[in-house]
Amino acid sequence: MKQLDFTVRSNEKLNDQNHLIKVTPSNHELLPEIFPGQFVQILVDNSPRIFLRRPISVNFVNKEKNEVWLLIQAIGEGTGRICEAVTGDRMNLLFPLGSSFTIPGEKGNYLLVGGGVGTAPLLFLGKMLHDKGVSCDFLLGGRSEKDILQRRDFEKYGTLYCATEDGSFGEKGFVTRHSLLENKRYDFIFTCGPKPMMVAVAKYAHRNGIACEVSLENLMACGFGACLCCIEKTIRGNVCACTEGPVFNLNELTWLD
Amino acid sequence: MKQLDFTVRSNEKLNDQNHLIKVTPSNHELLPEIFPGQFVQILVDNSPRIFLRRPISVNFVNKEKNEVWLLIQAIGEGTGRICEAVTGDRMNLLFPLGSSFTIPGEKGNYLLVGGGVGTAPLLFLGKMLHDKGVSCDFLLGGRSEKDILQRRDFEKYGTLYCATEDGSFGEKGFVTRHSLLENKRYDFIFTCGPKPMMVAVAKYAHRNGIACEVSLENLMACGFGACLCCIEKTIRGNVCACTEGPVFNLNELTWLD
Amino acid sequence: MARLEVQIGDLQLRNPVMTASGTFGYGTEYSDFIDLGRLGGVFVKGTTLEPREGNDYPRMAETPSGMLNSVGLQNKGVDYFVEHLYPVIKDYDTHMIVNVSGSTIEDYVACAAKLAGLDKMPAIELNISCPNVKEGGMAFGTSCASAASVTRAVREVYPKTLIVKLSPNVTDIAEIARSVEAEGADAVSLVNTFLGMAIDVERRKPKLSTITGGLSGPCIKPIALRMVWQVYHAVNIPIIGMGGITNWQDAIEFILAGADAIQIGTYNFVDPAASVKIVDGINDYLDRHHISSVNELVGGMNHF
Amino acid sequence: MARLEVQIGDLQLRNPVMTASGTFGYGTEYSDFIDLGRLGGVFVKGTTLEPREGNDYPRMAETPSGMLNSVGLQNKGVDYFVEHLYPVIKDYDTHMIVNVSGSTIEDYVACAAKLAGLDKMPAIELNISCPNVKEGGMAFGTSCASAASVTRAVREVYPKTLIVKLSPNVTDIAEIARSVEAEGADAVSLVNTFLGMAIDVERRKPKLSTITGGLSGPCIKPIALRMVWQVYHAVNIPIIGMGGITNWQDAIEFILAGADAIQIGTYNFVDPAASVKIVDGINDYLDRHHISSVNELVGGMNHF
Ligand SMILES: Cc1cc2nc3c(=O)[nH]c(=O)nc-3n(C[C@H](O)[C@H](O)[C@H](O)COP(=O)(O)OP(=O)(O)OC[C@H]3O[C@@H](n4cnc5c(N)ncnc54)[C@H](O)[C@@H]3O)c2cc1C
Ligand SMILES: Cc1cc2nc3c(=O)[nH]c(=O)nc-3n(C[C@H](O)[C@H](O)[C@H](O)COP(=O)(O)OP(=O)(O)OC[C@H]3O[C@@H](n4cnc5c(N)ncnc54)[C@H](O)[C@@H]3O)c2cc1C
Ligand SMILES: Cc1cc2nc3c(=O)[nH]c(=O)nc-3n(C[C@H](O)[C@H](O)[C@H](O)COP(=O)(O)O)c2cc1C
Ligand SMILES: Cc1cc2nc3c(=O)[nH]c(=O)nc-3n(C[C@H](O)[C@H](O)[C@H](O)COP(=O)(O)O)c2cc1C
Ligand code: FES
Ligand code: FES
Repeated sequence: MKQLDFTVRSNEKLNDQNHLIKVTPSNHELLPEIFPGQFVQILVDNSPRIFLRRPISVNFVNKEKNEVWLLIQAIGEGTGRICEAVTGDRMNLLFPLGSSFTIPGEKGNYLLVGGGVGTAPLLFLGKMLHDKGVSCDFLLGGRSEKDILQRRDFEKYGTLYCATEDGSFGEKGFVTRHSLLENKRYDFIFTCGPKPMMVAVAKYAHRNGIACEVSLENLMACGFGACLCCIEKTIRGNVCACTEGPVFNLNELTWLD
Repeated sequence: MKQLDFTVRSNEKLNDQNHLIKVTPSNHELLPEIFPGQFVQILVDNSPRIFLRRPISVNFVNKEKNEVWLLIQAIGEGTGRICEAVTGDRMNLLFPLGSSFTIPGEKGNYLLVGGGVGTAPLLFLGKMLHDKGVSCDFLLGGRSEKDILQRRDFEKYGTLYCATEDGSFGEKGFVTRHSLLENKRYDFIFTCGPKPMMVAVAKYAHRNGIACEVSLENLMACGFGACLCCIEKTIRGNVCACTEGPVFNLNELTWLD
Repeated sequence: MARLEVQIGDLQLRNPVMTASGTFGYGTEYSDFIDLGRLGGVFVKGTTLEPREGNDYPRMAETPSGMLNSVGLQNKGVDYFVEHLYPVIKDYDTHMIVNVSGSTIEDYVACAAKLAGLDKMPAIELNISCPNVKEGGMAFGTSCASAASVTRAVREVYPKTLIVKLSPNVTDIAEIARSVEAEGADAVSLVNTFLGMAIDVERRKPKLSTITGGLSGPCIKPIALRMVWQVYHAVNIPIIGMGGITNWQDAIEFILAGADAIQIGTYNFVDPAASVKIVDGINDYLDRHHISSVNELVGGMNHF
Repeated sequence: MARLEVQIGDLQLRNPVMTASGTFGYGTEYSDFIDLGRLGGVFVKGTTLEPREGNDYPRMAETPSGMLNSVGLQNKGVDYFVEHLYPVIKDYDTHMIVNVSGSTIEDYVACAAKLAGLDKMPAIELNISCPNVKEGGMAFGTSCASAASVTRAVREVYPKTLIVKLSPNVTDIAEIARSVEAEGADAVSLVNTFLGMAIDVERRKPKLSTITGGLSGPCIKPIALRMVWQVYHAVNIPIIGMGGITNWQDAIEFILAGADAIQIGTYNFVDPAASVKIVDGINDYLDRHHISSVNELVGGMNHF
């Protein structure tokens, strides 16, 4: 873990609420190894109502450019301020934090299911799987077409399937009702998104005996194991979602009890 | 008194610490009558450490342009943030607040003494005196040449005398030691600046039997008479510096007791 | 907007939004900024039997999300109030309530008795919690026995709505609330300011002339809210909640914790129109949640 | 930097800057961010006789300039500490001090006795002020009698430096401080968190699973500072001050109010390197003011 100032290289507004922000260490030092599923804690300056940092997943790491990508949905004051960043701004980060998705050695069929901005860590994960020589299916959901973000990027690393609530793109309805889940047999599922979606995915995986990892977004104060605020109930008792997670194997969680 | 959003027309950095910010009502309504010596209370957004508004004198009113000028020294976080404003920004003000300098009907010799950013309200006062057909002497002080602000503007309304601590402009030393005070006889003195300077001016005025008004910068929470935090001890007891002042006649104060 | 109406003792309030004593002058100071007629009530500056000059300057210091004050009950005394201020404010289109302060029980009683005679003054708020006076004041609010005795004494001379304002500087505020309820208080209001301090490190001096002063503003909200919730579970009389309220969300939090009405204090300095914005915000919230009367929200947290 | 040294009981601290229990894990969590050897000491997470799972999620809520927590002393128990954690942390180049918590006097005593035997553990901090456990905890810190009895009992089994951590949720903290001093506490530390609450108005539910929780951060600083100042005038043992410290200015404020040393709590989450920055800031301040030892600053406000 490190605390480091980053410089904002670009801030692209992807739709009404979501921004893709690319940052690089201000002192030009090389990024340490970062794994898909890990996150950063961003210091939010200049807000009278925000005291704590905000946890945001690593969306992508561009090694050549020494760049970290952050995909951020401006839903409250903290994310709202972060999304106001302009090129050249400083951003203080703690990183890389937390556990990562397991990249299995074996070949097989991989499905990465994301909802809303929960797709963020899946891009980097897809890239890593692709680099290992396995290509995967992405199943992404959102309210409507404009909420399916980074389509071009995902398509580089696998096959993209989508579901939108209003049917404006891909199948109509929730991802968890997508026909793909009936038609294809997977060996591994990785998922990140709203809790109800992840629970539905987890149930599907469980029912079908598929290995499944989920990425949680528990409320966090520190992000590095010091406060014990972010706990998740597991079969081993309460553990910190920021250090033992955010990525958990479904088997460890008590969701389906 | 009003609460109104203003739009920043311009923000000019006059030296390392001081900014001249020109604002106009965002809804284009005409400014009410504002008198020299009155002030505004500026809402400071986006600072986690600032809760209360910041009181700033009206530096000038440009009626044709429906513009208020604010001359602000960035000494702490609040003024620092205000000085970051860029053209087009909104600024919420309570205004006009407080008492004003008395513009006497009579002719006579007027001296306006200001130190540092305390010169702010004197420009507007000089203009008003000039409009009444009396021209006045300005005696402005600062650490060095670059701290004597708005010289061109002052010169429009009277004769400018200066003192700098390092002697880089005008006489060397404090304004209160300026030769002008020995050489010319005044009927009215108006002053604003650091307390020690104002006390020295007050003593001079008292010693020489000259009518004198001073403008105070007491700590304020509300600025409009509701909190009773800004009190000044007067011969009538504790009074609010924000409603009965900031401009007081020296005779009312207990400074020289 | 009938559904915003609330009842505190004999007072029928237009809505639950009032303004806190010492932060709203005599209402007059705000009449350029808002229509006072939109408020449930206005609590005027702490009034004492004799005139008081208050404490020396400096009297305030800004703190993270709040401020310290040590005004110290500067006011011209109850007689001046009756003769000069009452005639001006009595016709305002809202309830004007005097905050009564003192150093001895006799002071409180004498002051309350003088106010009892004023036709258009339907209530007083007994300030047994001011941290900014050397004697009395807060001391009355920090033990059950003294809180009870001052309430009992005032109750005897004051037949109209009697609101007792509690100090948060105590181990168990619920116990104090119960003791004033037992003596016939019609309602309690809470909280007054927390005793706090700030030091200018470069000059190595306290920032307030009195060393310590009263802390108010958003910083105290979580503690104030907890106290309202505790008192709600301890008494049956109405509760007026306050402490750091800046917007309608804060106001709803207090109501859900158990407050029948609320007061806006320090935030009036930042936004003199905050109180009326909060009235509108509560109204919209009720609409959105299909709640027919604000009274239904009082203490109305969902089970979990 | 000899002039930064301070003495707390038998402890000789390199400097007055320590980190607060429950906010700094076992030090290990911060070793990537700072050199622990630069700190005066580290207070590790509250440790109880038996392992505890702590409270349910959610355990935290952000508030204006602060946060609420209801962790509830989650820890693996003192035996686990002795066997698995102590061996790891005992060689850190700073004082590692265990914060001892419990629900009964017997718990405290048994826990303290087990820690007394550890060579490299020169001190314990007795947490009689945790608001986040159902029984005991804070209750011990809110009356003189119970504060005294738990201190007395632990004093009998614990010969090394005994620091008692006080609750701010009391009417008169100076009185509690005096009562633990009388029972042989070597130092007091204050303050623990304030009992507070926050409500999610849209869901109409408390934000914490436990309804109320402990408030910490800059919001509490003015009250904590006042309490340190009051305790400074009440006892002769050293004081460790805390509550909302974020920078060297805050630290100097506490020292001027009477603290011999300070702890940084919640702000470590925001800036894990805050503590070492504060060490440097205090050093610079002493230089600038030509003060030869930090001890000269303790309670050193100028007269006015
Ligand atoms: C490990 C992790 C990875 C995340 N990755 C992303 C990401 O890549 N992109 C993205 O847009 N969002 C991500 N989030 C969620 C993001 O942290 C929250 O949306 C953000 O903290 C909300 O802050 P706010 O001030 O904008 O909103 P607030 O007004 O504070 O709250 C809005 C909502 O966000 C929740 N929230 C507030 N603080 C936190 C917190 N510290 N942790 C979690 N939720 C919180 C609140 O409960 C509330 O429901 C992630 C969260 C976690 C824990
Ligand atoms: C009636 C009046 C008119 C003023 N006119 C001007 C002006 O035209 N231009 C200008 O640059 N400054 C003016 N000031 C001073 C200005 O208000 C302060 O410099 C400003 O409030 C400091 O805020 P800060 O956050 O930048 O600094 P802080 O970090 O808050 O404080 C820096 C210094 O400013 C003092 N200060 C802080 N708050 C206030 C306050 N509310 N009132 C007065 N002093 C305070 C502090 O005691 C400290 O010494 C005026 C003050 C008053 C009362
Ligand atoms: C400047 C100031 C003066 C106050 N004067 C009084 C007073 O005279 N009587 C009183 O009962 N409370 C007084 N209070 C306390 C407020 O009425 C209120 O209880 C407290 O500020 C908490 O609410 P807030 O956080 O919304 O300000 C005063 C508060 C401030 C800030
Ligand atoms: C998440 C969290 C956990 C805490 N756990 C403990 C604890 O186990 N024992 C204890 O004595 N204090 C505990 N505290 C209180 C702190 O040690 C400290 O007293 C308090 O937070 C005030 O300081 P601060 O404002 O600098 O955080 C905890 C505080 C927080 C925020
Ligand atoms: S967020 Fe602090 S331990 Fe996980
Ligand atoms: S600043 Fe509030 S009364 Fe003057």
